[in-house]
Amino acid sequence: MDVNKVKIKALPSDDFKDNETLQAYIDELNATGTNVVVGKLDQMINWGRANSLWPLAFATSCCGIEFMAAAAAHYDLARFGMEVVRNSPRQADLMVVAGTIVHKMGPLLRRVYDQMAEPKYVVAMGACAISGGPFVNSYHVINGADKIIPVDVYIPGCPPRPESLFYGLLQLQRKVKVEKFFGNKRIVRPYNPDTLINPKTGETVKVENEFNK
Amino acid sequence: MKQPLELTGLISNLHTFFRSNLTPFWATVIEGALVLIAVLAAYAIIALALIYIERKITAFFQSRLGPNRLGKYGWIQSVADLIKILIKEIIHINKVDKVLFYAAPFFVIVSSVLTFGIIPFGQGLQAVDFNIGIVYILAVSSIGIIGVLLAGWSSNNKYSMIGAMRSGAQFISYELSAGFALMTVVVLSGTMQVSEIVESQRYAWNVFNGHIPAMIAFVIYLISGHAETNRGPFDLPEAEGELTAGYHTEYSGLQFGFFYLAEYLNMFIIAAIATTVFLGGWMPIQVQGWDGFNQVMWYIPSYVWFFAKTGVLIFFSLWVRWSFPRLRIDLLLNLEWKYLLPINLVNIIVMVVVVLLGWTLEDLFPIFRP
Amino acid sequence: MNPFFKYFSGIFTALGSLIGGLRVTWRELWRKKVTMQYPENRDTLQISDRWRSELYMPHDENNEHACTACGICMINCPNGTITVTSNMVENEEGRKKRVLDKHIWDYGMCTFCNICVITCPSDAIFFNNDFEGAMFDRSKLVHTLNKPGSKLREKKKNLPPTPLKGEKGATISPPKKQETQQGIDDKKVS
Amino acid sequence: MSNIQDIILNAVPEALIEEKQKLTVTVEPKQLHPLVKALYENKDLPFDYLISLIGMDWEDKLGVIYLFSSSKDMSQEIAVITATEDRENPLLYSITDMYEAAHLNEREVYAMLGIRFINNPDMRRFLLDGDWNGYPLCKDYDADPTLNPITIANKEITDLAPRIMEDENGNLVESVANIFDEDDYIINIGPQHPSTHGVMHFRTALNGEVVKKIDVNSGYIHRGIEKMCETMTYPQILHLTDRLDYLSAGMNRHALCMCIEKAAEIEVPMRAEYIRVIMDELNRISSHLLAWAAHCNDLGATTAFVYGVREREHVLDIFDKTCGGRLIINQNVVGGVMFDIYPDFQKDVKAFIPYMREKLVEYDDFFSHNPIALNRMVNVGNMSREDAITYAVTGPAGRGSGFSCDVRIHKPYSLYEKVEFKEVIRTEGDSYARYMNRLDEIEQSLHIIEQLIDDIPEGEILAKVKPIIRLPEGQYYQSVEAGKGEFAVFIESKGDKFPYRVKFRSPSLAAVSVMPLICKDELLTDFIGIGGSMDYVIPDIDR
Repeated sequence: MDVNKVKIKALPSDDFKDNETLQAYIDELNATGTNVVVGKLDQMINWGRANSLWPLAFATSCCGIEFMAAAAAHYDLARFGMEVVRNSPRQADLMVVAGTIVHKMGPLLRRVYDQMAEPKYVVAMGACAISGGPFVNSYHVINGADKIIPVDVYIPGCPPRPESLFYGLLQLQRKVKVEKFFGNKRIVRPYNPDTLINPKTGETVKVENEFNK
Repeated sequence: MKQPLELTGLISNLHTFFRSNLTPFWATVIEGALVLIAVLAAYAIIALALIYIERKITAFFQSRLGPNRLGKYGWIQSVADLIKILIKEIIHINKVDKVLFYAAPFFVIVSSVLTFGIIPFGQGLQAVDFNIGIVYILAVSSIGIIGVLLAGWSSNNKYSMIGAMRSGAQFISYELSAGFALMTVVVLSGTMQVSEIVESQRYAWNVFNGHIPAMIAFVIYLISGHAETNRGPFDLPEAEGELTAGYHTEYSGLQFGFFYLAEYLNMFIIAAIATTVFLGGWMPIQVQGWDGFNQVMWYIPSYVWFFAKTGVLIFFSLWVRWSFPRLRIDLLLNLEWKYLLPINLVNIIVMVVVVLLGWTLEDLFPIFRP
Repeated sequence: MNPFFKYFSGIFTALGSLIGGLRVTWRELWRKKVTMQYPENRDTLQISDRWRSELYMPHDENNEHACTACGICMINCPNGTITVTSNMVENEEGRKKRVLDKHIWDYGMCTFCNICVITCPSDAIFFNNDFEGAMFDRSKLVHTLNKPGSKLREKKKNLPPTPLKGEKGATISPPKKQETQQGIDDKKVS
Repeated sequence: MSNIQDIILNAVPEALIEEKQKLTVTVEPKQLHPLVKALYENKDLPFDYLISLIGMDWEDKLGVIYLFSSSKDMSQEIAVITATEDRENPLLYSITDMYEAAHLNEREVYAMLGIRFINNPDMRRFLLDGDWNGYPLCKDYDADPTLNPITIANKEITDLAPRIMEDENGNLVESVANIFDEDDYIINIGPQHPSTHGVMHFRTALNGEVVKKIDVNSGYIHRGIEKMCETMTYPQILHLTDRLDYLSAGMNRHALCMCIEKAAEIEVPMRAEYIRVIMDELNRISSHLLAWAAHCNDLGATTAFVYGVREREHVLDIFDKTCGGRLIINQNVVGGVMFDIYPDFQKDVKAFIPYMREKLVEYDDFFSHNPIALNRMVNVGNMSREDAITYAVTGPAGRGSGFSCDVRIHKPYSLYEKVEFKEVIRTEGDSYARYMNRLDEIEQSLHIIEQLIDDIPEGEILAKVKPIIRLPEGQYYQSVEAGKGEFAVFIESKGDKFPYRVKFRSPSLAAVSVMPLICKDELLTDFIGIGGSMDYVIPDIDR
């Protein structure tokens, strides 16, 4: 499958950035190969999934306000079918990490992510969630949400304007649309090794909570 | 009267076809299966349509556009939601009360399907028609609350628990008002059978026939109906602000889908019952003696009448929902016990008096008598 | 006041103000909607000229830029978003001169405080308003601003129109789409 | 002032009194409590309002600077300094018996500097986890990431509050108290919860649906801004203030700029002052609009939320065109403003004013008189004037309780002396008063903008500023009226290009600290509504 076959309404795929990464992702998925019938079913399922991404706003700071602005009248997240903001992680498909993640919040971010049902996606919105942003040198800030959970799309900005957020969500839709429900699963990227290895002892930190016992 | 678009002919043809070609047992089985399929299909389609309509109308009230990227005006948006939710993972949670946890969504959905069965969608389009139809409605619709309570109790989650307890208090209170409001109509039309209630409203809808007390009963039924189904501004059990998602916080995937569907369907059911008992159901607008006019009205099939009237009520419900803030639990109970219930009790007596003294529209003006 | 009368007047004032609320939403139902439809409106979308999205280094037709690799932007950046690497190159007269090797800017870390643009002594870097920056890969957000093979502009001739630079308050022509697109292709840093 | 000096010397004869930017009194730890008590009980001018409590590390000493003011005359301020030389086990005396606002502040100082306060009944660390290694604001803090590794393991929250109390004989007794009763039904509102306006963690003990007790647990967005400031030059610090209370970004930055300008004696051009004030007021409008919207949303009126944000977009558009930012506007810099106004600025603002007035009327129709809303706001979350003062609640919330605390009036800065506007005060002290205050303040802000918008003078927008700013040695204070209340900046400089210590007074911290009091015995639902009416921004608290 070619990346140009992934259609998004009103935005031709040539105008999208970062087509190479998506193409590499498709190739990786295609490595196992599937037959045509399943492919069609996959397309239908992906169409459903991509257009019904119910977000969970993990909003910690400024970016959360821009997320709210995006959901309000001027920008209207509802046009993408995404206005059904679920506050319960169990019912959400997409976690929008909007804001700084600090040491104290880290375990909770991970826990909320673990509570979500598959298929689940994560969008890192804003500089803080991508890399720690303005607070990258601070003692209490985790430099990027991807140290704790896998991130599918990075939306830069501080905070990104709602159009930027929409562009990021469209990118995510493209990613959802190339995945396979039958045959092989979506590729879950490994967690950043920093978090899973205790820097003191060199051992892997075992996450213990009531959800994975 | 000519009724070219009605389905009554088709149904009776099918009925005679099965009866003449099969043994009575198999005829009943097949007819039953067909009715079940038809009801479930209608259930699913109406739910999808309602989800779309609600999202769109909500958006318009909020000066937004709502879903508009899937199909023209986004009309297949809820199909995408359906596909997504069907294959979404169902999380199995360790520390829940397993049996109750898995049973709860079924209670909710079964309750609303059963109530759905008694709604007369049009002439002859009614799955069951008891002679105690109103009692059936009241009985069956209260099964849903068991589902909500079980969901809240079994989830082992404090938010769910509070949501469920609120729901219980709310439902029990408003069930009284809803019941009394319907009883007011029973007093007026003298029957509990749904088809007869519709038939009795041929020339004067109940809401006009019983004038003042009927109108009060109508308003009270709408209020308490929405309170019963946990629709805004009475959506305390799932008050997003404080309880994240209320009683269904721990449900995911299709189980959550059941709650979600049932919520929308309950809104429809309340509107449909209100239409049936107060607004003449599927009966077209008719005036005694104006045969030409009546004929024209009958050309519009009865199910269109039904859905049009129901649609108006649903629109009104959405309008209210998106205009008002949420009530607090004590205000909610105040409203019921201090206002609705006393008014309702007085109202039913007034209705009895009106009927006994022959002050209904039908009695006063023979032109409205069927 | 008579409690009986109060009970009923309470009901009616409440009903009156409820209807007031309903009227507001009813009017809103028929008003024109304010929603701006991105991405359908991409061709007509007006983003403010001053909106800061991507840092870029203007290059002229000879593939020359104005950056002298002085590193002031790097020093002034509050969180180390900018890294300027330079080489010492001997010119014809035998004097050693600092030449820009790579001007690396991290889109995913920038706070858009505009200090680098304001303090740049040679007006070499500016922000554009191309807000479409979401990527699948974190490393794609790290941009090298100078194009491969580009070099320092010798004299201050044929300057491209100076975009807005803080205190000058001038209006700018927004950077051409083509230019940024090209820029992106070059901004691959592994 | 001499009168105050007498009172001070009467209470503590050894006190060292200096006339700096503020009247500064330095005392030994043991004499602090008597001194503060004397100031607090002063009849004519009681210093009953604790503006901020600043933990300090002077390397040889660990100490605290208290900044007091009077509710009778806000322009009177006094700074009290006390310090201990014991770095191993620093102990100071608590003033929580007089100032409720000191509770959380003292806990914060403990977390940041390790100073424990005798007689504070709850000496858990605020903002940081109990097992955090080291005290970040100490100058010898070891920032080695291996000491405090990132973890994803869940942590148990302890309910045990250690404390050091002084008994009648003056002996110090360490003990541990339990915050909650054994069989309390505790539900967690937060940290990730739709109605906490961020990541605040209220542990709420319920009695049925009635709130019995609230324990405020914060720090889920503690980013260590104050520590970061110590390694940054002054222009670099500016961008951090925007991210404290991001809804009043411009006003916060204005405070810091003024503080630096005052210290470095930089004269700001008139044009810049006009632009600053207009932008501040627009910012206030956007902040109050969002507060209104979020409050309505908390009460369950989603549509009102959308309306509020819709109007706010008009302000954001003006910001966007002026300074290229919507929320974080990056406008003020030391010596002036970064961007001049764009050509249509005045036209846009003048179009916005009547539009906003029209919408205010619509809000009134839509929500302010709705019986459900009234029932949920009137007489709910009552806060008396005394409570507001002792908890140091300022802004629309404080003024809703009759506490006249508008910094623009009492300590006028920039152009606020020249413009005419009313301080909106209500005395009911309930949610509805706070709600109405915000709407009225929007009207006042429009009025201020109206007066300024037509006569923005021509000229420079930026004064000549040295490329490297060094502040002379000393302590500098500056307050502004931000969207949520009094926002104050404190800078201590040692003459370097980096500040020695920067402290931001967060108005939201006071608003949160009063929550346990005003939510007690209210329903859980109202707890959310009261939170909305207090309008706190969590990153402002956590810094």
